[in-house]
Amino acid sequence: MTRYSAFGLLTKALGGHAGWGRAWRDPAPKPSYDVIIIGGGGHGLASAYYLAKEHGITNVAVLEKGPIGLGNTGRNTTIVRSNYLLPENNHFYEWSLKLWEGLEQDLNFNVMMSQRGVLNLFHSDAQKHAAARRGNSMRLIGVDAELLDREQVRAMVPLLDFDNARFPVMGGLLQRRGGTARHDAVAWGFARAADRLGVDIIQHCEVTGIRREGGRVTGVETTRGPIAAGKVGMAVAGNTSRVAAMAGLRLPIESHVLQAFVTEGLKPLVDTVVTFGAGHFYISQSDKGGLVFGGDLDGYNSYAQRGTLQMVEHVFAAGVSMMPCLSRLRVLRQWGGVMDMTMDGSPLICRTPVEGLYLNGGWCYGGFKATPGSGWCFAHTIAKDEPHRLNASMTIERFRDGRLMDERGVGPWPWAQ
Amino acid sequence: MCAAEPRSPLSVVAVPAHPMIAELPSAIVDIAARRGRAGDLAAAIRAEFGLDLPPPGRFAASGDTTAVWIRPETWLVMAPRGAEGALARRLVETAAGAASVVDQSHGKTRVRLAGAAAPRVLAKGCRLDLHPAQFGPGQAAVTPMAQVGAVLLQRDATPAYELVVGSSYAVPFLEWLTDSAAEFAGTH
Amino acid sequence: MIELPRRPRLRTRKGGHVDRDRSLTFRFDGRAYQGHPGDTLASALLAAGVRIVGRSFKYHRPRGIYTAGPEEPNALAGIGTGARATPNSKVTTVELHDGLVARSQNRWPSLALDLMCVNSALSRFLPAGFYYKTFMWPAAFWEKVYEPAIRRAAGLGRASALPDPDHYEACHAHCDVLVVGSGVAGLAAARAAGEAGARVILAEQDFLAGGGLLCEPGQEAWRQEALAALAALPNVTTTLRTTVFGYYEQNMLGALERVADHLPVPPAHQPRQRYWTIRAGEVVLATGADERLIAFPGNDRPGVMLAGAARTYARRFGVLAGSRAVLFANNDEAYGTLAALAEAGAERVTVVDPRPLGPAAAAARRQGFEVLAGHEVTGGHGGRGIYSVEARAIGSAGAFQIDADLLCVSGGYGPAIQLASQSRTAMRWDDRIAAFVPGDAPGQRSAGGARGCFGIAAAARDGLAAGQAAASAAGFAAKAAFALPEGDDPDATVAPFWEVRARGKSFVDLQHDVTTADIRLAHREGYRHIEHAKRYTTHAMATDQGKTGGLVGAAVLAEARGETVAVVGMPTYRPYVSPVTWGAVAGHHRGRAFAPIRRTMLHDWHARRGAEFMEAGLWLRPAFYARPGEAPWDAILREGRAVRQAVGICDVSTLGKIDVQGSDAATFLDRLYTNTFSTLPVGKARYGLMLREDGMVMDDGTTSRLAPDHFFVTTTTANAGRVMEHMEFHAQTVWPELDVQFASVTDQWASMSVAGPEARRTLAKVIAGLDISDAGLPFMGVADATLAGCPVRVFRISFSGELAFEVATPAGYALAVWEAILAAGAEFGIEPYGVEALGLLRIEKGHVAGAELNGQTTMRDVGLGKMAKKGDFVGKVLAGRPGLTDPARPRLVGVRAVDRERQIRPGAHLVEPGSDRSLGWITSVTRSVEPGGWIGLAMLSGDADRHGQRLVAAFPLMNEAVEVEISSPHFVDPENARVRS
Amino acid sequence: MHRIDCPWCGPRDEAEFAYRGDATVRRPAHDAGIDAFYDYVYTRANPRGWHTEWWHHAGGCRQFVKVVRHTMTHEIAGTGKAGDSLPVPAE
Ligand SMILES: Cc1cc2nc3c(=O)[nH]c(=O)nc-3n(C[C@H](O)[C@H](O)[C@H](O)COP(=O)(O)OP(=O)(O)OC[C@H]3O[C@@H](n4cnc5c(N)ncnc54)[C@H](O)[C@@H]3O)c2cc1C
Ligand SMILES: NC(=O)c1ccc[n+]([C@@H]2O[C@H](COP(=O)([O-])OP(=O)(O)OC[C@H]3O[C@@H](n4cnc5c(N)ncnc54)[C@H](O)[C@@H]3O)[C@@H](O)[C@H]2O)c1
Ligand SMILES: Cc1cc2nc3c(=O)[nH]c(=O)nc-3n(C[C@H](O)[C@H](O)[C@H](O)COP(=O)(O)O)c2cc1C
Ligand SMILES: [Zn+2]
Repeated sequence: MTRYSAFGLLTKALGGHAGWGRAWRDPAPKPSYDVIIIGGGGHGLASAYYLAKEHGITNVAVLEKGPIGLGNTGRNTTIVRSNYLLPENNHFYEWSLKLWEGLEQDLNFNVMMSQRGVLNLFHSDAQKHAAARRGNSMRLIGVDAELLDREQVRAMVPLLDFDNARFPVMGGLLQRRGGTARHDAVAWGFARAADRLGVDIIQHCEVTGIRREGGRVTGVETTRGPIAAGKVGMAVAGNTSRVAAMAGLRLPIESHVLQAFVTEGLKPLVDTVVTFGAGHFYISQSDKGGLVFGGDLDGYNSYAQRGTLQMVEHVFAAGVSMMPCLSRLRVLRQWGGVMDMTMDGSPLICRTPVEGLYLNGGWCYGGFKATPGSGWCFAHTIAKDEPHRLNASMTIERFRDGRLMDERGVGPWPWAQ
Repeated sequence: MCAAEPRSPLSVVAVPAHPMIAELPSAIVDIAARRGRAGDLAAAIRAEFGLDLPPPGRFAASGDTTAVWIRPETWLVMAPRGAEGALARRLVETAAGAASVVDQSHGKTRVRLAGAAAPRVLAKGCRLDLHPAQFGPGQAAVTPMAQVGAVLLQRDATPAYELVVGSSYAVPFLEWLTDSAAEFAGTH
Repeated sequence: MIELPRRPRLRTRKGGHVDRDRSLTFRFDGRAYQGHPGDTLASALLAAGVRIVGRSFKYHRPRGIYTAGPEEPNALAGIGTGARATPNSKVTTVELHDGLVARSQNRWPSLALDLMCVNSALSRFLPAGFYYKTFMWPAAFWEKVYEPAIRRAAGLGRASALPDPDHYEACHAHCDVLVVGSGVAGLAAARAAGEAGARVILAEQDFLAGGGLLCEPGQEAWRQEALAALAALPNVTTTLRTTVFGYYEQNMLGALERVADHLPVPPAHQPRQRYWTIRAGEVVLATGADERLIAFPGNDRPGVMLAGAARTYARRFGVLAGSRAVLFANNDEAYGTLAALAEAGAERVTVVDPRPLGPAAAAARRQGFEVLAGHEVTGGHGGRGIYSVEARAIGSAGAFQIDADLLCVSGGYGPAIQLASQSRTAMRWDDRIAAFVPGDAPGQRSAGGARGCFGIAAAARDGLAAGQAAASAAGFAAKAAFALPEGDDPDATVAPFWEVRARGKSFVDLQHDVTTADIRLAHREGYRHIEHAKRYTTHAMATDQGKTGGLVGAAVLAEARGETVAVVGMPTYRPYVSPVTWGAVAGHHRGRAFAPIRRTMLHDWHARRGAEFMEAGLWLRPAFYARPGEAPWDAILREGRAVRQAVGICDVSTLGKIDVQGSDAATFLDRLYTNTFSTLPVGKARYGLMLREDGMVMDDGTTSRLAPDHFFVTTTTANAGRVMEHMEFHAQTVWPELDVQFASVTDQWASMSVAGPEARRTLAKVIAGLDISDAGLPFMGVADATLAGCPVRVFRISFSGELAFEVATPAGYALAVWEAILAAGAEFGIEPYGVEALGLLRIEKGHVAGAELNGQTTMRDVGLGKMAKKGDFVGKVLAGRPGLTDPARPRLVGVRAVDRERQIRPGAHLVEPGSDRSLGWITSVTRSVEPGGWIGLAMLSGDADRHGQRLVAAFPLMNEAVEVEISSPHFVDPENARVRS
Repeated sequence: MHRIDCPWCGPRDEAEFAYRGDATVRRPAHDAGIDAFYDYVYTRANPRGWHTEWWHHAGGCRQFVKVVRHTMTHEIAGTGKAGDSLPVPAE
């Protein structure tokens, strides 16, 4: 396979670009694999990549029911950060961010990781104190964080409403190493890199059943026939409950829709990722020029990748209230994704009660940033049959045991997480 | 015996006046039938006030007393403001244990909106269909309007409406209402 | 000085829908031009001979006007100036008004000379997805060099950074039948439904009703009559300039009405635009059909235009888009352009038709047009405008030139199915017209061109039938019909013709510069699914969402895959059919009106007294009352000192208050609270704690018993709504057998806390009907009284730790009561105090509040574990989970700066000296009155064991590390003697 | 925007309601133990298909309305009062 480089581009250009081959192969499924990963989103593909790269396990298939990367990986607002409060989350996401920082070179694919900073605004003392607790907790474990006062925020994002705001901006918590990455490229880059290491990426292959014998996984049923496997990992995001149910598991998860939006393309306007603290709203600008933004969950169980006008109205109102100049811009498109919301808002990377079956899910609306770290930890968990220190607390049992990872303290209400 | 007349929440900050809009100072009381006592309550109210407690979606009036359905077996009873607590006391006596009675005279603010353009004003925040075929005199609804919870009732076909909102929301509500009605200031 | 160019010569003398008697002056790129009422900016520019209007996204190729409507991919401009500047406006939809100012976009330094067009020369190095393959070395260059360059080059228009000065409204509408589109089908449908008696809304995005009829002088009478008939029906509302942009659940559609965009500024009290939600019983989609392009080299040049657009400019706007034209079309419908151009004064029109000679072509020949059947266009020449078109006989190599200044293209028409598709109606491929056609769905039907029913007469019949069917589905019997336009239905059959294979760039997405070669590259690299190809090439992702070329791109992909377009399909259609103004959907709720402001009945008094207000949920509360020249902390300490040493008064009206009654009220509260209320005597209050079912603390507050079956519950300001809902949930769904009723009385009662050693003496002066001695009203006693002639309820409760009373009064009396107490307390030095002093007092006392009860803490964590009773209550079982009873969990402690003057801050973490390991964090701090210096509350692992220890309050965000001493959280009067004094 | 037919108030927009989750789980007896409460509070069938759920008519009559809604199509098959048992259509 051709390595990507500027030189490659030049030489291929002279041949009318006829020389480019497939970015990843399109193999037929083999009868059996050492490991099957269900779900060809970023997490599934990254898991396969790290299984091959870190653990030398290359007899691996990623089974994807449609084309890869069109689940949440292909529809998220691309924010990457590691500014978490709870140390369990914080260490994990920081590791993920470190992987992001070298991902282009590692994958030989430009995923356009752009560390333009993530700024969380606060509008009350209570929010400021919560931000301080979070920022200090980050700093204590060596993660970058800065507390900006109102004037520093103004200097950084002058477009915010400092004059007429219902909830005045008091300051913000900034993580400069945070930013955005090109969502599609992440799936494609992992797919191409995993493929190069021998992983079979099998599209249009929906898993319809999980085969078990004596409490142990033996393989999966798919729309392209049964496939045997020693170990099976699930990384199916919004469909986690459905796939887990194939193995008889009932999880602390609900599926909810989250919407996102993009404006018409614009010359550079918003230079950083900004989140509003007085309503649910966040925004960034893509390399293509569209302002990509979103807000809160619609708030009802849903498997439809679409939402309703109810949330649209909230998000738009919050947007113009935060940045009044957005008002005249036109929004081009809205879409939705299905989130596997856990009851404490934090993810699951763990073994399951079924031997040989592993779970990667519960990413809520924050799993894009986790992609490399999640794949890395999931690969470790599958390969070693035990979690890595970084994901040791991300178990199903934590709910039963009361060891919750509830970042915001909202309780077991997924629509509020 | 009271030293001061109660203040209106609308006096807390200035809201511009509008010809279609007027505050109706009222006594307002929430009565909720005790479990299994709705029939007794209805009979007692009928005997005392000469009105039938209305079913969902409606209000009933007798003289200057109005009862609006707001929740299952719960009504808002309104009358022009009289002596402090008088309406609530009268309802406690009337209900005679068949209802929980809560005085809301200060907690709720009642406003009238009247004029041909009134439905167009309300359409700027109210999600109900106020077309005469769908909503007319005698009808009432509890519904949010421009982020404020409100009780809406249509008094007559002018059309004239009455709106009851929580007093701490009265100012922002009136600000929205007068804003929405501004284009009709001359045409009410 | 406005210099006017030569009189436009491209405008016809008569016909169409422009008012030639009046002129409007506008500016484009600084130059003044004239147009007429009825013009769009596009028609006026064309009439003025302006050919290049913009530059393309990636290669910066010069581009002209390509369509006559919202499907325009090329001709985007910035409209307006200053705060009203609006980028990316399609000049084909901008209604001309006097003084309109427009600027071209995406060019530097100027439209004519755009240096970025080097991208075009380099284009072979910039194929689809090139950026994924490069810009990776050296790694640091991405953020500093490559990405900024890409960002500057990308994007189209430039947004204004100024706040939008205009107003917007969100409105709600309802109807029995919504008809979208006012072409012949929509007019017939609306009239049929309206005459049947249904309540009808007819929404049309254009500023004139009529759709395709506006290009049919022969049908003008029918159009006029239809509009008059609709206007006469009171149950029909026709709304122009209104784009229905999205189709949502249960027949709710979103629409955007451009109320004042055709005026220089919106009139007083009028919004610029209105966002409508339309809840419709039945929907008729009469959105017409979109013409599609043909991909051939140079199909993007200025002077290339869709055939229907050229016809529209000629017929509707009286503008001749070119006088030596070539029509390149594969369908009969497009032949209608010939007559339109000829009538408008074209010198010559040559037809290039890839099909063998057919009836339409033969007829055109008879009318004297040159027709090259079996031919195709292989290129267009000219940078600033076409001057010659290259064509060849299909299958032959020998191309020849046709001298031309306009190249009209038509690849056939496809129904505008965006809305139908969003509503999840099934689409089927129709080979006859080579397009996707929607089926019907419950409550929804498409009609006319939107369903592939082309031809005016046919579309009219279809519209009529749809209108009648919709009315009858909505419960209205159809009436006798009205006359419909007559005419022959043209043969709509088309053999698809997607692409001319020849050297050069053949575009399928003009705005994003996506070529057929890009699609094939995507295919070669494995991006073969339509959604992959779309994302890899950005095909159909521009502001026009591929309306003119989307299907063509899909067809090119299909060919590469060796499959049919029907199998390959189209990318998902999503809202918005046309991009929607952000501010319009926000409506009224922006700026200060983003959320309602709740004010207490003492708000104006606080303001007069100089209060600094702070947000508390939706409430505004006084933080403190600084005297002139007084620093905030001085004011806060003064207020706190007054309470500790004399008396203070605080407005606590924002606390949530719930009236709970019923014979089972006590039982109900027992089940919700961790402690017991059934044992509470009448006339007494008790502090209560409520958990979520998962065992975390949800809220706290005092509850008083007013009668055996009557309680008065208070909640924190923040949780009032949540607690009410929690009660309703349990009363309605978990224990529906209980007799309990509740009502929120937060707004009914104003309340004020009167606290301090002189509180009793102060109140005693003004209170009547109540003995407030310790015997008369003991600690936690509740009684009614009058004060200043107003009814009050007095609660002997204390948050501050001092002797205190909470005086509640019906809110309308708040001011009278407040002022009376202040007057009474004057001799004792009474001070009003705000939320900051309130915080100071409760922290000194070790009372928890929102910062400690943040949803992550259990009752044990905050030192209230003793409040758990034996019996059942919500949250009890799960609070017993091992993780929540783990002794290692952080628990409430007090912290005090060792150096009294060193500030400590909430959010600091507690660490051992020299360590980075967090043992806990500080939740609340204050400067204190009694212990003196900075104190705070914190959550700390190993709580009581650490009392007396010294730790460091680390605040690395500000590079601070302050030595603190850990203590019990009760800094003041731990024996609780004062409150009982 | 869903349109939910409140059994008391009639059809109202989603904007008037607050979603409150699965209406099929029941609070166990207080002595049922941690596992039973864990199931009640945390685990969910989370079907793709018909779902019986609570919508609190917070902006209207403040009742918990039971709604049978399809989580893929967002169709609503029926609504009822808290105590009603609603038929769930076959897939
Ligand atoms: C609107 C929106 C905004 C978001 N914003 C952010 C953000 O800014 N930052 C952030 O960090 N995160 C964000 N997220 C969350 C993030 O997108 C997800 O957490 C993350 O992409 C999940 O990745 P995944 O690989 O687990 O899931 P997916 O990409 O959804 O992949 C799962 C795959 O499993 C496949 N699958 C499902 N069932 C089966 C089956 N039975 N057989 C075979 N295959 C199956 C699916 O087709 C899918 O491709 C957002 C999400 C959305 C929807
Ligand atoms: N002149 C042309 O260029 C042309 C093009 C196509 C069809 N036709 C002819 O028109 C007739 C079909 O009539 P018809 O009524 O079906 O279509 P039409 O094209 O005449 O009318 C459709 C109307 O719907 C409006 N519309 C589309 N989407 C909308 C939206 N989302 N919101 C609001 N308005 C929207 C358009 O502005 C247009 O006025 C046939 O005779 C056909 O041959 C003419
Ligand atoms: C970060 C980001 C940027 C996007 N930018 C655009 C855009 O410029 N134009 C566009 O049409 N869609 C854009 N989209 C939306 C996609 O077209 C698509 O709607 C989304 O990925 C969901 O897929 P679906 O609509 O096919 O379900 C963007 C999506 C994301 C996640
Ligand atoms: Zn209701």
